[in-house]
Amino acid sequence: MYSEKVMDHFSNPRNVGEIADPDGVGQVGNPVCGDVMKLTIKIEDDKISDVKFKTFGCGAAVATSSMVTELVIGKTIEEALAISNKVVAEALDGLPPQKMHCSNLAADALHLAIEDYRAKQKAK
Amino acid sequence: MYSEKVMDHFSNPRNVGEIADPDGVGQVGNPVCGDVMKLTIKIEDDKISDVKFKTFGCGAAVATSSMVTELVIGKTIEEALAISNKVVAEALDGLPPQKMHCSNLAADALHLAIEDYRAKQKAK
Amino acid sequence: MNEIYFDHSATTPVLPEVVEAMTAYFTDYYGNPSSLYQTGQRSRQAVEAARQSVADLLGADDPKEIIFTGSGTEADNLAIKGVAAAKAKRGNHIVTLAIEHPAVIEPLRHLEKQGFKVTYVPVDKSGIADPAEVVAAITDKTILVSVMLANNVIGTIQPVGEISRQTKARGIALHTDAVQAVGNIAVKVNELGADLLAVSAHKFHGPKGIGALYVRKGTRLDSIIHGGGQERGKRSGTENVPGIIGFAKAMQIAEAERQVKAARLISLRERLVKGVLDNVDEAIYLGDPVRRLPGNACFSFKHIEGESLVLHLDMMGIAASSGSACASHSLEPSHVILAMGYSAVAAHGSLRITMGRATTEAEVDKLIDVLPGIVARLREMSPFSAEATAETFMAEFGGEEHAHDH
Amino acid sequence: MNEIYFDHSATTPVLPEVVEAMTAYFTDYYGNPSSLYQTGQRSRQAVEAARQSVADLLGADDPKEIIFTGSGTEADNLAIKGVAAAKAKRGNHIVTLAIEHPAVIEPLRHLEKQGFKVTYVPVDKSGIADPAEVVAAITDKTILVSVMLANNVIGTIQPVGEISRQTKARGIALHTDAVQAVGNIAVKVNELGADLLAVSAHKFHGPKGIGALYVRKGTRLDSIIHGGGQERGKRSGTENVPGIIGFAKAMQIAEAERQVKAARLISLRERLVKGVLDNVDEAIYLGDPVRRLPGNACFSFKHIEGESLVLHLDMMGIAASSGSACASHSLEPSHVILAMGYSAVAAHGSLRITMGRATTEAEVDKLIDVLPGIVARLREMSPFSAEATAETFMAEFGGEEHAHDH
Ligand SMILES: Cc1ncc(COP(=O)(O)O)c(C=O)c1O
Ligand SMILES: Cc1ncc(COP(=O)(O)O)c(C=O)c1O
Repeated sequence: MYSEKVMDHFSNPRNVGEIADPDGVGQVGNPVCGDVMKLTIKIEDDKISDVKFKTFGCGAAVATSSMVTELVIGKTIEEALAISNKVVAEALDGLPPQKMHCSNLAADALHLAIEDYRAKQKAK
Repeated sequence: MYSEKVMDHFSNPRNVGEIADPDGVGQVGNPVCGDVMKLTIKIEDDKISDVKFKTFGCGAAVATSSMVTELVIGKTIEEALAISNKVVAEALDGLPPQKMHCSNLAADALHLAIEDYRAKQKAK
Repeated sequence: MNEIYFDHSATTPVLPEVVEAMTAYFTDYYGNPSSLYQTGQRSRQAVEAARQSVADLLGADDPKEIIFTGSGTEADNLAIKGVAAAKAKRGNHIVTLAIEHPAVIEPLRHLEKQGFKVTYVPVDKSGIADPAEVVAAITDKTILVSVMLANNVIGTIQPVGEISRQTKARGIALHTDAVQAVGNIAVKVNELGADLLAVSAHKFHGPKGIGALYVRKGTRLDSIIHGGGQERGKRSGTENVPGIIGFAKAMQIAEAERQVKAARLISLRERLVKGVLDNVDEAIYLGDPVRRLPGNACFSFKHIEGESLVLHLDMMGIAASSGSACASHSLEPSHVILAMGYSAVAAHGSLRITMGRATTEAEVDKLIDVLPGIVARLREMSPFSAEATAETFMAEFGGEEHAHDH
Repeated sequence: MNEIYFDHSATTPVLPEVVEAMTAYFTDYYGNPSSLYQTGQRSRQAVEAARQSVADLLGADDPKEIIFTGSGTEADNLAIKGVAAAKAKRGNHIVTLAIEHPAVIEPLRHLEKQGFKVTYVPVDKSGIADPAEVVAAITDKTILVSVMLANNVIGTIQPVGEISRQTKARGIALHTDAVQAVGNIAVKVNELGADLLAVSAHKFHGPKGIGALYVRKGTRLDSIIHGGGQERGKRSGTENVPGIIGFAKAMQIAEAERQVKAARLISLRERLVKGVLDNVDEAIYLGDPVRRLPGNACFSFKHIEGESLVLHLDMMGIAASSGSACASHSLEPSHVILAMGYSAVAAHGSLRITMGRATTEAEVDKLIDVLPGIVARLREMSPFSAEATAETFMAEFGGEEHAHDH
């Protein structure tokens, strides 16, 4: 069902965890649907210097979370915002059709984390 | 589908043919249904001295025709009238259910032949 | 067992290669294709590869257009009831042929009870429908035209491609029952212009109990068996993995052999037809001499009944069938032969010979050899003759009709 | 392939003896059972002997009460739609359980769209229905009560016999989906008092693509697949002869082995349950501890999701399944576990282990050994924890819901 890349990211997920004092937090999904992702990011000089994820969900949810962290580290905020769920799915050599909608939310979590960072910046 | 007795009577039918100058003729069935039987009988001293059949029809139709001729030869008219289609089917160790109705008319042909004989007697 | 098998339209033996292809899927690769783990995914891949293969062989654009079912009958039911349910709001009229298989006729009769109207277009004496008549039967309310590709009794091939040009132009779905056609003649969904097409594996040396329905993308179709949502929601139930593998394998072989086999069968058929007509009086060769399945030769013999013929052949080791009443579940004479304009008696006197990949010249000659004697014997036993025909009998004894309530 | 197979409720490997019994019917005894000649009659006899055997094993009074179908799903569809169509004039209400298989639920949903009313009786926390509640749901309009015998997710056995006493008294047909039960517990139609009972061969080491419906004499039932009139007019289509042979053979073996196997599986199950509960924190053993299938152990693990669990087990060569959304065609959390009163998150965290005739103690111990590590690893990755539970998450992020339109 899953591509080799998905299974690689599922079995060896990159950047699992939670940054202790994050600059931004993004959380998406719904436990009822079975997929919840939480991304914490660290920003330095407008660049994403660190990112970690925690995910409750299926193989696709774990793999997309892992993939988005890998894609985004070292990117500028602008570059990171260009990463869509579709980009993540493609980077994983595709996802099964029934997984495209619910389990492919990692980019949304990333964008929410960046929004959260910006909101915090403004509030400062 | 057919019992051994049916197949025996089908493959070696007894008394096939038509009596040249019969005392009675009985014909039943309907070509549309696929079964037509014609029985010719000879009566001597109130007994059936000879009987022959011609049949257009399936295995059951042929076998019941043959069986009825065998059952009836030498019987008195009263005895012959006691032979029903059911008796014929039983003598053949039974018929498939879908064959009971249309293809099991030989006793009816016999009874018609006897009726025909009696009518002719009266007319004399 | 019969030594000579002349009933390939009824069913065919599964080829050893097909059994072999299936076997591992019974015992080793037994996983449920819906299961996530490797044993399940192994089955999923095999099923999807088979689907792709069947799609390719039918010239379909997309393997998603193939739905596996539990029989050819189920495929026909799904096509007819599935379109009727999906389009009931648009219309309630269906056009079909008078000579369709019960797998098409009976679902239509069922729909008629629910208020649908069905036009049964007649065929000519050779058993072929006029495309213009089919098209003329279409009304504003027509939602489906169902025209079989090859007939199971007389083997005639219908002008499906000509009809589909018209249905396509009017946006009406066209279903074709190709159960007798696949493996015997070219069947390509795009050339035929079919929107739905039914197939059954056991007719081309695949296993019984597995069929398929081709459904062109965009054709609206409701499911008729509901449950776990397998086959893209169109046919629920755990996939018959070995059956699907066997279906694809048998179809690959059938298609690879088809043209050579067809040429051989046509020449055998011509030999048989000549042999029978030369040696048996008052025999009619039913159906179209050219536009018919290569292996089908169907006859009617005057004054005799088909089941008796079949039983006598059986006693000589020859398996064949009859369009006769008694040879099937129904006791009615073949509606196909009646629809061609023959009498009930002629229909009762029919014999269907269907040859296949293993049929030999010697077998054909054996049939030519024994048939005249059997026919003669049965005619001797028949109450009908040149003088006392079934027709005069009907005139005399017409009242003797009995109800057909079985 | 997986070395350890813990998904016997999904499907089972076909036994070599069963394959062997089927093989000759593919290649040698290939005749169509409706054909008159010997090759056909040989098939007919085999089919009728198999029917007799299945009838005997189910304790049916008459082999005519067995109808072979193309799957368990088709058997359920036939029971439900067949009774609904036959009795539509008498009433339009059907009673069932909230935890039925989609093969029952989906035909009922289909009937609801056509105006039927369906009552889905709930179950208690252990997954068992109260017979009194089922009976209380019956109205004047009720034409059918459909109560599964054994549940496919949690393995609970329902009090069908108690319910049937009431349905019988009221003259209402009782259907039971016994697909998970046959081969695992005693299934006798008269003891159960069932009027209809669905079975599927691939759940007890028979082939996929063949099911059966028991229909008690006198139960009115319309056909759902129309055609040539096979199976006494209840299920048209050329009979799947090898499938029917395999069905009967597998059922004979399953029944012969049943009691010894059940005792062994119960002890393996108890070992597994103890092992898991002793070694994994916050694990729930779902369903009734006693009134359940011998080989079924179903758990829910807090804060983790079932598909991930299944994939991790698969990587260690273990095949198992989850009631989780993602493990099936539907993305919804298991309606069975929800119906027992658990949260969606608990339902997502479920793992179903179903053992079978070849399951060994070593395999059970292997699972007990690897499971705690996998659970720990997934929990580490989970955004939920003792402090931040799914519930607090829901409260905070409740607006994040997205439509389930797939
Ligand atoms: C309880 C239950 N009913 C019905 C079915 C349907 O059986 P099948 O997949 O053979 O159609 C299954 C299994 O899938 C089942 O577990
Ligand atoms: C033309 C035609 N359609 C449909 C069918 C039904 O196929 P099956 O018996 O596989 O259900 C048959 C054969 O029985 C057939 O000849």
